[in-house]
Amino acid sequence: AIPKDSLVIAADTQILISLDPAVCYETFAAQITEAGYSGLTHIQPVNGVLTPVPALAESWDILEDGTKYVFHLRKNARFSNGDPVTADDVIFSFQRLLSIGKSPAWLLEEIGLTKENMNETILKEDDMTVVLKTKPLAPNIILSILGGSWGGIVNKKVVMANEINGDFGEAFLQDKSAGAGAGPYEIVEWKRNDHVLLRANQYYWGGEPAIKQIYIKDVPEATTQFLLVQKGDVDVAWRVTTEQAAQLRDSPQKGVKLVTVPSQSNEYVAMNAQWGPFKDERVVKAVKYAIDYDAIIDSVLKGFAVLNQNFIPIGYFGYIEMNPYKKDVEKARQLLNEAGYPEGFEVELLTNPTQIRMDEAVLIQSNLAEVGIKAKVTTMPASEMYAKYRQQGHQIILAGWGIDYPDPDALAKPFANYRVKQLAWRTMWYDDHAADLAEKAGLELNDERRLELYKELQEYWIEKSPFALLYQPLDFWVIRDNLIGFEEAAAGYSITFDFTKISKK
Amino acid sequence: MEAIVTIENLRKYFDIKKSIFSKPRKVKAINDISLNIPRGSIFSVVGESGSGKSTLGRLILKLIEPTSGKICFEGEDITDLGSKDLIKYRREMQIVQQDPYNSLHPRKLIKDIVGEGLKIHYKLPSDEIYVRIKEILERVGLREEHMFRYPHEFSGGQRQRIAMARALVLRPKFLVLDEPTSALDVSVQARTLALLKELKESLELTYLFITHNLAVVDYIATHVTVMYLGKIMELGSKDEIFSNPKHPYTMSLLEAIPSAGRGKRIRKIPRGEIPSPLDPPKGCLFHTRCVQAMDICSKEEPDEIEISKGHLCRCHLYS
Amino acid sequence: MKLETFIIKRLFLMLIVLFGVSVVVFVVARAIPADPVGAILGGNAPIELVDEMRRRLGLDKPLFDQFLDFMSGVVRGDLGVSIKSNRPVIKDIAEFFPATLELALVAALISIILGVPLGIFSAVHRNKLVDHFCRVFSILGVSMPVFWTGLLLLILFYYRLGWLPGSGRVGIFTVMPPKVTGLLLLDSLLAGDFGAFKDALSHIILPAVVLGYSATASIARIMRSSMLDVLRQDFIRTAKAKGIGRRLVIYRHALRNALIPVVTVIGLTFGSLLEGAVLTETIFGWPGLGRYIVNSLLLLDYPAIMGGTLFVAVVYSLVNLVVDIIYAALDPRMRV
Amino acid sequence: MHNEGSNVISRRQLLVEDWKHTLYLWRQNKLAMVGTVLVAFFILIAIFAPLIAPYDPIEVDLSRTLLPPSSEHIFGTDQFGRDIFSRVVYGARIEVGIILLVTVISGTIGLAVGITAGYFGGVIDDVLMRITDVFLSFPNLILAMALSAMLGRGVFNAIIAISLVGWTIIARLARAESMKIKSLPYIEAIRALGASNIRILLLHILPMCMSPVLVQLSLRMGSIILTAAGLGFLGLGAQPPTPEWGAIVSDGRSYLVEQWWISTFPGLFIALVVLGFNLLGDGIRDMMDPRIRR
Amino acid sequence: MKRLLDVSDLRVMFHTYRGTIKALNGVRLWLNEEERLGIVGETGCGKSVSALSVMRLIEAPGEIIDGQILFEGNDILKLSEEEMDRHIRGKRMSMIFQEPISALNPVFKVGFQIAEAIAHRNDIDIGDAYKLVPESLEMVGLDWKRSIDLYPHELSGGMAQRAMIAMALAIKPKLLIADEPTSALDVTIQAQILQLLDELVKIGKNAVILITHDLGVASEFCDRITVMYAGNVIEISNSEEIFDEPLHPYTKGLISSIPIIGASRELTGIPGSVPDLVSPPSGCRFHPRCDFCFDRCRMELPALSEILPGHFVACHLYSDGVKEG
Ligand SMILES: Nc1ncnc2c1ncn2[C@@H]1O[C@H](COP(=O)(O)OP(=O)(O)OP(=O)(O)O)[C@@H](O)[C@H]1O
Ligand SMILES: Nc1ncnc2c1ncn2[C@@H]1O[C@H](COP(=O)(O)OP(=O)(O)OP(=O)(O)O)[C@@H](O)[C@H]1O
Ligand SMILES: [Mg+2]
Ligand SMILES: [Mg+2]
Ligand code: NI
Repeated sequence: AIPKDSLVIAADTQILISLDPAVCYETFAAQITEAGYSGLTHIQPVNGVLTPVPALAESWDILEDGTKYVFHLRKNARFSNGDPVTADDVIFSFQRLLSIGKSPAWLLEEIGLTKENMNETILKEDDMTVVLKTKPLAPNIILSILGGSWGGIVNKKVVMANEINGDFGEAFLQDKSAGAGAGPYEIVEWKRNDHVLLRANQYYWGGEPAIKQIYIKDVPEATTQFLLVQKGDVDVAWRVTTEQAAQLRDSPQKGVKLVTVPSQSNEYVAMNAQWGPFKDERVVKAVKYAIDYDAIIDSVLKGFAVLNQNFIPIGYFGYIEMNPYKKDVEKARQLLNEAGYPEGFEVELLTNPTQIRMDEAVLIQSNLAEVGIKAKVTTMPASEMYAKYRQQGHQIILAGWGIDYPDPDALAKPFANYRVKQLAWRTMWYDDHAADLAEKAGLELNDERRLELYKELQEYWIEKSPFALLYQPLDFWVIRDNLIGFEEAAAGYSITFDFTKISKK
Repeated sequence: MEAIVTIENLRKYFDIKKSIFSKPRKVKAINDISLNIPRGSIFSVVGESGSGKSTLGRLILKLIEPTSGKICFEGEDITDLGSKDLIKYRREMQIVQQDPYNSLHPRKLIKDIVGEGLKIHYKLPSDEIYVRIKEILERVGLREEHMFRYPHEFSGGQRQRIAMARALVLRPKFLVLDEPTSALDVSVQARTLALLKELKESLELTYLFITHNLAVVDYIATHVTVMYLGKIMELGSKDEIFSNPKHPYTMSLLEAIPSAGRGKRIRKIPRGEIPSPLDPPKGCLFHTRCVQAMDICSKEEPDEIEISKGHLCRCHLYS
Repeated sequence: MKLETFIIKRLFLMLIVLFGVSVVVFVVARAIPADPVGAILGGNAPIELVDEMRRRLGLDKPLFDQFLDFMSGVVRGDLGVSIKSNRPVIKDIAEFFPATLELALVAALISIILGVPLGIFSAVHRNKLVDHFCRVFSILGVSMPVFWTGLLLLILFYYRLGWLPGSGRVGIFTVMPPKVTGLLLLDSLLAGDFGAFKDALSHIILPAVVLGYSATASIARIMRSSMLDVLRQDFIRTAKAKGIGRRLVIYRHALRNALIPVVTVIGLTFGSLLEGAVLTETIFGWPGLGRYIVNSLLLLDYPAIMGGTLFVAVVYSLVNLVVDIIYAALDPRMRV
Repeated sequence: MHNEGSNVISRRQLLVEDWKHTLYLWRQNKLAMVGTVLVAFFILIAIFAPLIAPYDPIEVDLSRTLLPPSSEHIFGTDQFGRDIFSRVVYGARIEVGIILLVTVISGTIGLAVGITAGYFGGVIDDVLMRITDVFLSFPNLILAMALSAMLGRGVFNAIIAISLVGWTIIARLARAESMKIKSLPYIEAIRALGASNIRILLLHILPMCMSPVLVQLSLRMGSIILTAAGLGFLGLGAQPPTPEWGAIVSDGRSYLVEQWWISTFPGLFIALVVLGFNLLGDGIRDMMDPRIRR
Repeated sequence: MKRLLDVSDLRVMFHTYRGTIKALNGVRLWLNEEERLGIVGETGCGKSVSALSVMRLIEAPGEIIDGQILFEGNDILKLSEEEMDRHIRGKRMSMIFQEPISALNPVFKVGFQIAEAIAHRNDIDIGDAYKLVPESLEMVGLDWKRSIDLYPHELSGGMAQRAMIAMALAIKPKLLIADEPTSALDVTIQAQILQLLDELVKIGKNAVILITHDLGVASEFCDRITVMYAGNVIEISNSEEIFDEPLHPYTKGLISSIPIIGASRELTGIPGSVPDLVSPPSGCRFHPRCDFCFDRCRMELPALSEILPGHFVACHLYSDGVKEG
């Protein structure tokens, strides 16, 4: 049996690349990294809205029209080896992130800190005070970005002592934190394709967590995870399939329970706006009317999703409920007729071979068939699919978007602003109006006006864009029923996961 | 008599590898052999297993490339001809192989086996081919209906006839017979030998007759060559060799023939085993087994000595 | 000695083959119309970042140069650095290979333990009911999709019966003795830690059975036919004429001869166990090389693909070299 | 001697004899019979799929999802309400396609490489066999994955990839066979008749290598279907909603505990067909054993 | 002289797809102690099957249908397999086969294979039996120090046959069966081996059955010769008489087929070929090839009867005693 102060999680750890906050970028890896490293701020659900709250920075001042941030560090903050957290560590951490320049680095660049200007923009006022000089962005953007896993502060002394060939300790921190992090846990070891082991940090500024040891066991196959948690060999099955979750929801079992929280990611269909029939907006709209959104939620996701056709997730600043589309074969056919495709056309539907996407593809395929569009499903590994997508080589793609930081800006830019060369650009929706609106909203410091701008953008977007947002998924876990606080810990999932909230009966 | 085939200083060395671990070594299967095969003769080659008889036959037909030496057919040097140039000689020289059970393609009808040569060499209408096959089969004592059967339906003797038909359908002048009867029962052997004799006369053939059975040689041959480990030990006309054998090896071969009906007797049999062709003895190749061996035999290799006209012998006893 | 020259020659041939493998894998991997950088950076990464990373990894260089870089690394024993993990590929392989090797060895053992007697049985009772049974039993092993049998067995032996653990190489709370060979069964025995040994053994049983059973048929089949072959040989009649009895004729005279071709098949099978482990590894959470290579391929992590493939090819060649040596040990005709 | 009858008759007799022999051997070999029946069954299903299948294999009907086996849906339905039985029946067509493709591709490449290497020997043999070794020592699944990625997605591309990997064994077999045959006297006799190498290779050696190769191919059918299924498990197989068996099994695995029918029936079908091919292949091999047949 | 072996009415069949091969059709053979019997005949006439039947080594698809094999007075067809192994095979009977190299197990050393036979014969373990191996090897003229550790493939044909002989004789059998022991060997080696075998059986006082297709070999080696044709024994006589005075037309034909050095005569052979034993000719199986065949031959199988003292023949020509012809 598993001891009371230990937590065993079964998860597919194949996606882990590095547990170094300067490198790690994927959701699951970020959760582990966040357990090992505290940042200046921390994201937490506050009244159901994910909000940046103080972490290593006890407080901050926003000066000079939102271009200067002064962070006051917590006095009692310590790394897991007992070293105090100082302004030097913070500066080092940010400069390190920029110097290493891996995937998350662009987020700091978003707020105006770059490798080139970092000596002028990241400054020490005193040992306990750090100053950042940023672009004039909405503070929520800046504070949210700093609260990501990449904002984790590392122990300069430890890291530099383990530097190899000027790598800023990248190799060293890849699979352990070893005293370099100030989070609630120390990352003890990551044995690839086997397990990750975390141990409580006795010096954690928020107080030592209840669970002393977290063992994340690599179980790549969902079915196996499900069996393990049912047998009680693990406390948490991190990623079971929707079918399994539904099975548990519909016929509860002793010993285990299902935890669901709204996820912060989007599942969408994007039509290449410069490809054949989709050049005509009516065709795009016809597709939007052809899709049976409810059926997807019901039969593919077994109800583990909520209808949201907007790019801003429920619970976010700027969200408005707006779900104008629902399956309407008549209307879709009419639109196609108007556009000159009464017989429909052939199109390739691209996606990657996860079970959910393939099932969605099958449904969408049959939906499209009803209005006369013959879709051929092509699945390819994500690596290939995204390569094709980035080359704008798709016709229709079925994919998802994970959110980087909890601010509407993190969605408006990719979905509406083709200039950032993100989704809008990939799917060749070169719409300047939408791009302008997205840019303007990002720079707006006043919340009310910001809200207005996003409203305008969303209304425009939902009408014009070649994206059909399918739903906002729910995340779910199967856990042993002696776990307490898992719901709270998971509440901000896909942005943040707080292991400290978990304990056991 | 004019020679139909002449070979000079012919050698054939094989590289052989016994197992995956061993270094390749050379087998001197044919080691410096010269002879003339007179037109119209039955030139027999005798010797024990591994002495190079088959290799000699295959060399003459250029089925394998000689290591060195010269082969002439009807006065023309064919040693260096490639397979294209050889085609026209293929019609003139043919072979009947040792093993009647493996010498016919098991999945082909007899008519295809026999007709293959015609198809290769002549562009003939199929009726014509049919007629020719039929003729030649009748010649060797088979019938038309046999054309539509597969080899496995025939007995050893019949197969050997099919093999002869295959060779003879091209009307060759020279035929290599590689132990044509050694796999057959005596009763069949007798009939086969008789057929060979008859065919030779009626088709004006010259045979190179390979065998290990001296009694058969006595019955059919006109000339005899005795080989041992790739060399000629003794050579001469049949009568000369049988009435006046010189080489101790020839004598022991003659001795070794069991004598049907002559009751029990004491025989002079060579001692020991045949040396491995991989490391043949120094000096005279036969000295290790020779009952009359002398000192010199183990040291020096004897030359060929002409005992009488056309009778050569390679033995120190006569130097 | 001759054995040495043989080995040297084989190693030389192996180099040629490995070079061929490198070329093929290089060409094939590059011909896949995807982009490793994009894959590793994820779907969100902006295109500039992707381009910048590609430049940094030297993936924008001409293909031939990249190949030369790779090969010169290989010659120095350096398989390059994984794009994904930014670690030397050789280090990754060293981490994952022992698990795969251990699994493949135990699976091979199981398939031999099952396959050889089944084959003998079949041959000895040719065309009897036992023969039919043995053959169908062994062929069923190759007939079922590994992931399907794997899950079924998992549900049965782990979930329903609870006899065997469900995932991983060892229990979470098992303390393993220090790493010597990386093979847990061996390491725990070396350390005399039977608790750990038992734990490791109970974990390996299911995956090894699933994997091993799938290889049983080929061994049983060749065992059967070679046994039938041998039983027809002249020397079997000699042995029978000696009056030594049926058991000795079969187990002393026939078996040893019949095993000779089986050894070759075991060698080939071992190769397929090494590489065929992917699915089993996935189902049983086995931290092995198969998953590593497949995952590298999905992410298009060129150095890892090349390194992993080359490594498997080396192991495969070495195994077959060993097999040939065993072959020679069994068959005196192969010595000399 | 008694050899009456015309050519025609004796030829027919001969064929009849041959058939009788084969039939006899086949009837002796119970498992081969079982194998034949299984394979024949499989092929019939494939041919008559539209007649046999009660429903459309790809049409989604969300009103009847996940129904357990019943008289209406004898194998039950899947998460989209598709009739599993119909999917399995139509899937047979895909598997037959797979098998034909693999046989043709890997058979042709394997035979061509094998007999050339075996017949000519020497440098040609060395070069060809090293190439074969390269493909042989390559992790097969990896190569298949890579090739199928290179060729583009889809079952058939995956199968082409598998065949491009799978010819090696055929090549080795054909090589061994042609090496054995080329040194037999009858080939030398044909050479003595003046036949060219090409003629010997195509007319005389190739037919003799065919049968062991066919046996091998029939034995490999199974592993090919399974490799395809494995690719499906890794997400590289058939494109949805193609009812490829391996893909159905793999998709159904998360229902294995509760809705066992989704992956169990196609899984059983895979097992039966693979078993059938193996038994048949073993049987053919036994029947063609020259020691038995002569 | 004591009767060692008496085979009567032996019938053996092989069940094949073509039908049942009636390989032996009531064979009668006998042998006294220390006697040498030759069995000759064309290929497929049942020589080996007779020998194997005596050793009880006929295996599926073959079957001994009927008959009696009295060995030292006991019918060995009534013994169980275990009893055969315990008392007869490798104890009182042994056998030498045609192809010596393939008759030895390629993966065991010669010494071991001989020791195994000795061990079984004397019910001792192989270690002890090894001590007796050198003696056996010396006996057949092999250098035991060298050859005891050789594998069969390292031997030449002659040496391997010597080793086989050593193995067969090491158990000091009452009955030695040699099935074409020399036909795979070279002519000079053949002669050596026959001479050796001759000496050894004289010393060992074994009874021998020598199977050969070579009448010459048989007549030199044996006291008595049995001629077989298509599963029947057709003539038995002592070895001089059979050449000088063959009775059966088949035997005559056989003799006239043998080329003899110096005897410049035409070889006539026997027309036709051996019958298919699935559907053998009715009556005398030789009748389709026989020049003297008459009606009765087609109807009735002639019985083996003693026409002259010690000279048995199965032919209707002699139903009324010996006629000249
Ligand atoms: N293709 C070959 N490769 C290697 N060695 C060969 C080859 N052919 C023949 N030899 C060797 O050459 C020697 C002579 O062989 P050859 O077949 O000519 O003998 P032979 O006199 O015909 O014997 P036999 O009576 O057994 O047919 C033998 O030692 C044999 O092993
Ligand atoms: N295992 C077997 N299966 C089928 N038929 C057999 C078998 N063994 C022998 N026969 C048949 O029995 C008959 C007698 O065979 P046997 O081996 O005794 O002949 P043989 O006189 O020894 O001939 P050879 O001189 O060729 O050795 C033959 O017709 C043969 O076809
Ligand atoms: Mg020869
Ligand atoms: Mg015999
Ligand atoms: Ni955080």
